[in-house]
Amino acid sequence: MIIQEKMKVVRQTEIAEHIFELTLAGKLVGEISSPGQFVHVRVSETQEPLLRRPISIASIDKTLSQMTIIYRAEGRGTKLLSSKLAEETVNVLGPLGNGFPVKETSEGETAVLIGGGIGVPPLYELSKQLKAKGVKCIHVLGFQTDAVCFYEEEFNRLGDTYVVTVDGSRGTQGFVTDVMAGLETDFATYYSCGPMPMLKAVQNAYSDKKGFLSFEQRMGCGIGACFACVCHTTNNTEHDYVKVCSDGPVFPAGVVSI
Amino acid sequence: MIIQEKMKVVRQTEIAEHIFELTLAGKLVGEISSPGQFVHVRVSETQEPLLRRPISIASIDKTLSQMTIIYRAEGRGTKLLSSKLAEETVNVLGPLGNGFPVKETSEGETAVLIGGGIGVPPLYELSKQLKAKGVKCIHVLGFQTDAVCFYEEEFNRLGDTYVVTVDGSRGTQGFVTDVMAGLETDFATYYSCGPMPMLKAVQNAYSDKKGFLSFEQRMGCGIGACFACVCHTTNNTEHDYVKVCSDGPVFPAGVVSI
Amino acid sequence: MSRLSVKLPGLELKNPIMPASGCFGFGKEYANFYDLSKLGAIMIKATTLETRFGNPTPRVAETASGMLNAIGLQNPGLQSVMENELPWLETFDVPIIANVAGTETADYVEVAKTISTAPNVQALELNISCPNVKCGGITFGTDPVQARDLTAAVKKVSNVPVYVKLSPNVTDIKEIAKAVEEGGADGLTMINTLIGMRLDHKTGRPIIANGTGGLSGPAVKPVAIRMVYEVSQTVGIPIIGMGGIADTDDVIDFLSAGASAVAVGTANFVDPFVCPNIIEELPAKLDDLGIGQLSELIGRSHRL
Amino acid sequence: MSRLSVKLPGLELKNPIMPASGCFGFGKEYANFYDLSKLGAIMIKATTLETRFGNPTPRVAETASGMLNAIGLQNPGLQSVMENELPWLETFDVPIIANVAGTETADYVEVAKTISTAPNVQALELNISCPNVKCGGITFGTDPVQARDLTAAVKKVSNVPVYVKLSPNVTDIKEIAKAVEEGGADGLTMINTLIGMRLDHKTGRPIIANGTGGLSGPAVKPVAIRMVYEVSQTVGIPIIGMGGIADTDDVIDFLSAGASAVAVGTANFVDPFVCPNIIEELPAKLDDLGIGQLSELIGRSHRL
Ligand SMILES: Cc1cc2nc3c(=O)[nH]c(=O)nc-3n(C[C@H](O)[C@H](O)[C@H](O)COP(=O)(O)OP(=O)(O)OC[C@H]3O[C@@H](n4cnc5c(N)ncnc54)[C@H](O)[C@@H]3O)c2cc1C
Ligand SMILES: Cc1cc2nc3c(=O)[nH]c(=O)nc-3n(C[C@H](O)[C@H](O)[C@H](O)COP(=O)(O)OP(=O)(O)OC[C@H]3O[C@@H](n4cnc5c(N)ncnc54)[C@H](O)[C@@H]3O)c2cc1C
Ligand SMILES: Cc1cc2nc3c(=O)[nH]c(=O)nc-3n(C[C@H](O)[C@H](O)[C@H](O)COP(=O)(O)O)c2cc1C
Ligand SMILES: Cc1cc2nc3c(=O)[nH]c(=O)nc-3n(C[C@H](O)[C@H](O)[C@H](O)COP(=O)(O)O)c2cc1C
Ligand code: FES
Ligand code: FES
Repeated sequence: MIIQEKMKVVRQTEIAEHIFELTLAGKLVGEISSPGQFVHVRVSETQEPLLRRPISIASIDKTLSQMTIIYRAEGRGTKLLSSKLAEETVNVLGPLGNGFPVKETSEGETAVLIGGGIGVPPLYELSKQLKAKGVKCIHVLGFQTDAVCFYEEEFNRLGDTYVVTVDGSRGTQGFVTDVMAGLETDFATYYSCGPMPMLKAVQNAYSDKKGFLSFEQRMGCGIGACFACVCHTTNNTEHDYVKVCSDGPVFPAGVVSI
Repeated sequence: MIIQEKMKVVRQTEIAEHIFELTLAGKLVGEISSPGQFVHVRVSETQEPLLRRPISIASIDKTLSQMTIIYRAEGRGTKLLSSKLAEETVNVLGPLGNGFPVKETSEGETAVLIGGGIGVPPLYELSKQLKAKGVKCIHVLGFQTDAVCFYEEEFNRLGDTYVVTVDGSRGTQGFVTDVMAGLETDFATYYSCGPMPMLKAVQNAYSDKKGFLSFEQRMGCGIGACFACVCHTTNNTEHDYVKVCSDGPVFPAGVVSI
Repeated sequence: MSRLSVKLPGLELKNPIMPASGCFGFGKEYANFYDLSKLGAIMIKATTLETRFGNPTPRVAETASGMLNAIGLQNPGLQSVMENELPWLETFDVPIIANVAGTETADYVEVAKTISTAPNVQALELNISCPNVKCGGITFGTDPVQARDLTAAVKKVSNVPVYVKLSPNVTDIKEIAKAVEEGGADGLTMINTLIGMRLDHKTGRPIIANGTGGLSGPAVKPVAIRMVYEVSQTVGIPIIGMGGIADTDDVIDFLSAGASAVAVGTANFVDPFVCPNIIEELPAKLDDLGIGQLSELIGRSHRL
Repeated sequence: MSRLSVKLPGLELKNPIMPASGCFGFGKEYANFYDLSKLGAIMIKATTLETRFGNPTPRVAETASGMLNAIGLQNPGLQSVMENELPWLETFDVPIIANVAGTETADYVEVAKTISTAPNVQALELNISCPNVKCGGITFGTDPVQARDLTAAVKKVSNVPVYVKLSPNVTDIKEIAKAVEEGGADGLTMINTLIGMRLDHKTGRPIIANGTGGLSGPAVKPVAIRMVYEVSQTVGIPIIGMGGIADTDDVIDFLSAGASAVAVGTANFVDPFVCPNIIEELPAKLDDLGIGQLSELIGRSHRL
């Protein structure tokens, strides 16, 4: 069930340049059903900034009723969010959307998880759940530059992790596809989240594989009512569409026209 | 000199129902030249609420570089201000306007200070300065009801203090003028701050005395540039006016048309 | 009769609060949050004759205390609304106001004719003010003659009272209001969105793929209040007011300005519970104001 | 030539930033905060033939991310402006744009004729868009023929180039813009305020004594940007853009939309240092954008 809750800030840390890790506590956590779901966050109680910000859930701890989100404080709203201190509350609507299907990879199989920039966070909870189930995870994480890399160690603990930076300041130089080219190919599934060009490149590179992609769109309501976040599907009828917020954000590869 | 400064919150306390006492520290305090000056306070760094709020300076401590303001958290802006905690900062523009002239009462003389509701705060610093100079102060403080009374004890320490409440729940029942009628009449000066009807009644009651009244108007700039806060003067030329923010807020009795 | 109830042409509202068209879909999503029967009415998403995909994305952009949208009237089309959306809404005890859109008079007439026969549609809202479609929409809303004629054409075929939704993007909204009253409108709804634009600071290009979008939210409330105030003193038909409503005080303001009921749009995105919360708070607010029946507030700003 | 400089009819601006008329008085108050010579120009408070007291108070009211004002053109009158205000401003190295207002053509003409002879007045801003005065003002700004004729009449007598300030309260601002261009305007300034109203929640009465007021501040920026975008592609004369500018990004947006320079109004009340702060930040912002000369930004949104 989707709920709206003033969640309590447990802690907030800047884990890389302008990248914040925010842990929130509340009963909303009990409602999260799959990795890759997101929350819609009100960054201020004032009417400016007005709209909620969609942020993926990066990890959950159901026993503590805590979840962590990781975001880049870039625009007005996320900058305000980054000033929240422990004990303050944040108005959160969620969990929203449909996440990555963990069940699509079986115990003993291998999954490749490919993330780009602020698309990396939801893959962390996904990897934890896949690993817990006995799936071998390989992570390919692309960033702009060393200063904005995060969670390399955390992912390392869960499986082989390749970091790629555009400027070569950490890991391999280039794009995620450059590393993907050298990976073993006998994996069962891939999961990916990141900017559109990356998703496109990944989908093309693995056109013969079962894959799941998480999309972004500017949102109004976040729950399927306003038609802000639609994408055309590959179904070539002009009127066929999906909503990223409520049908997605994760779709099987090939569904969304990219 | 008027400065704009992010002042640090030293402490904030609710001293009566919805009445907050906020102590701020900063070098702006060094610029304050008379009791009854005010500051223009930004209640949030967001663009809503947009405008600054004018609030009188209630007391100053130049050695600590601290000042206290007392305000009623009633509308959107003042409610937000009341949520500021120690160590946070508040963007303040000030000191603004011309306050009460302490020099208009000489050592050994008596002054009557009449305040109504949130017009009471600036009289506190005024009384402190008058007393320090050797002036005997009599205070008449009007409030709606007991729950919103504040600073009775503080004023008591500085001189005789009469509290009046509309509903009689504390002190005399009625309006400040009811108490004023019974006061000794051989005082030199009166100083008053409060709602317009009160100022009018006070000015009428003491028409033969030297007095100073502090006015309120809705403000834009607070510094004299926007012409929001004008009042007609008693000079009967249609175009004669004063600006409450920069010519006032304190005027000698009889200047402003009320 | 409850103190919150309002009687308008075709509508017996339990309370004056309804979600605005386009901000509530066809109700399904909000039904997960609360019982839709609590609402005074529901203004459903604009319905056109044919299925519409609408404009390319991005379709929304935030602005100071507001937002721009250029959805472009995406909707499943008349047939699907009649077969799927409206019957589902019948499970709730709530009147539906069907927002009718089109490109030319014939479309409007056809949609109005059919949709006004649905058992739960108790009024139409004629959308002559959508700024986000190339033809139709707002062109009807900025020319008094076209506005009057379209209203008359739709009135002729509609089974239920017709409210006309006015655009604020005009020099004199009173003129358009009088024209649609002349055309036979039973009521007005106002305001639709103001035309606006936001650019990307980096590229300098419009953020909304369509270029311009419609501005809504608290930012536009002063314009909406002014227009409701003016129009309510100019026409004899009732107004459903909207534009920036986010809380109970805003509702009081619109009623005071001269609206008989109100719609809440953008605020649903900020707080999905905004409508039921306002409905719950209203009685205490009336008590504070010393008002018995909500209707006493209507047009209070005009008096004295 | 510095990378921030802008050349416009009658004006050689060191930078594109100037305070907007009515939000900066005649400069005296802000001179306590910084050296006025830093500014690109100053648009002084509207000047009328006679002294004016303006409207009764309250004259301002806050709204979401904006404010309403109904000052009503209070000013000391032409003679006093010529004798006291303008000479004092001569002590600064900054061009003055004189905002000219009136009730009928003859007033405008007389004020324009005289004020345009002041040595530091390098352009006029013809205020045909003030929503806060009963006659004159906005009526000239909503009718293309009147707007054109007034512009022509003022042009005939003015010693300096004439910019016309447009009202956003119109169905088609392009039409008015074309009309004043035809009338001989050398440039446009836009936008003036949107007409709005705020009610007191308790009493239901308008807070502004005048009833309605002019809406300004960040709330209106999307409307202003849209209008600058449209008009700049319709006329051949330059635009000084304004409406909601509060920071350097906002300036970039207005230039991208098609303005050649900008004015900052309401934001001066929020932060008296807003103009010099923006001027200081601009070069770094251009660097971020990889732009050499500020002028390269102008109208960037139209390209591609
Ligand atoms: C399903 C989903 C999951 C996301 N998960 C994450 C995450 O885990 N970490 C993270 O850092 N970011 C994530 N994003 C992107 C994030 O929503 C935007 O970076 C953020 O909204 C920008 O807000 P701002 O206040 O920084 O920028 P502003 O420029 O102030 O934003 C203005 C408006 O535009 C919207 N907007 C701007 N950029 C984007 C964008 N890229 N996507 C959607 N809306 C945008 C904002 O939501 C807001 O409404 C996600 C987006 C989606 C759709
Ligand atoms: C010179 C001066 C000194 C003042 N000193 C004090 C003081 O010491 N303590 C105190 O509690 N109050 C004082 N006030 C009144 C105080 O400014 C208002 O109560 C406050 O601005 C209301 O803001 P809000 O956010 O509560 O209300 P909102 O309704 O959110 O205010 C909306 C807008 O209206 C303005 N406004 C509303 N009421 C008033 C008012 N009565 N006077 C001026 N502007 C108003 C606000 O400043 C704001 O711009 C003073 C006013 C002036 C002019
Ligand atoms: C995302 C969105 C979609 C809208 N779609 C429609 C629509 O289909 N038909 C219509 O008449 N108005 C539509 N509107 C306008 C609203 O119904 C309403 O008139 C406007 O948003 C002002 O109210 P608000 O400020 O409360 O949002 C839409 C508004 C938004 C924000
Ligand atoms: C208090 C106030 C007074 C104004 N007075 C004038 C004026 O005298 N002449 C004029 O042309 N515009 C006047 N304006 C309009 C501004 O110059 C400007 O066009 C408008 O406020 C939009 O810009 P902003 O959002 O930056 O304030 C005034 C605006 C305000 C807020
Ligand atoms: S954001 Fe509203 S439908 Fe997806
Ligand atoms: S508030 Fe601007 S002149 Fe007084």
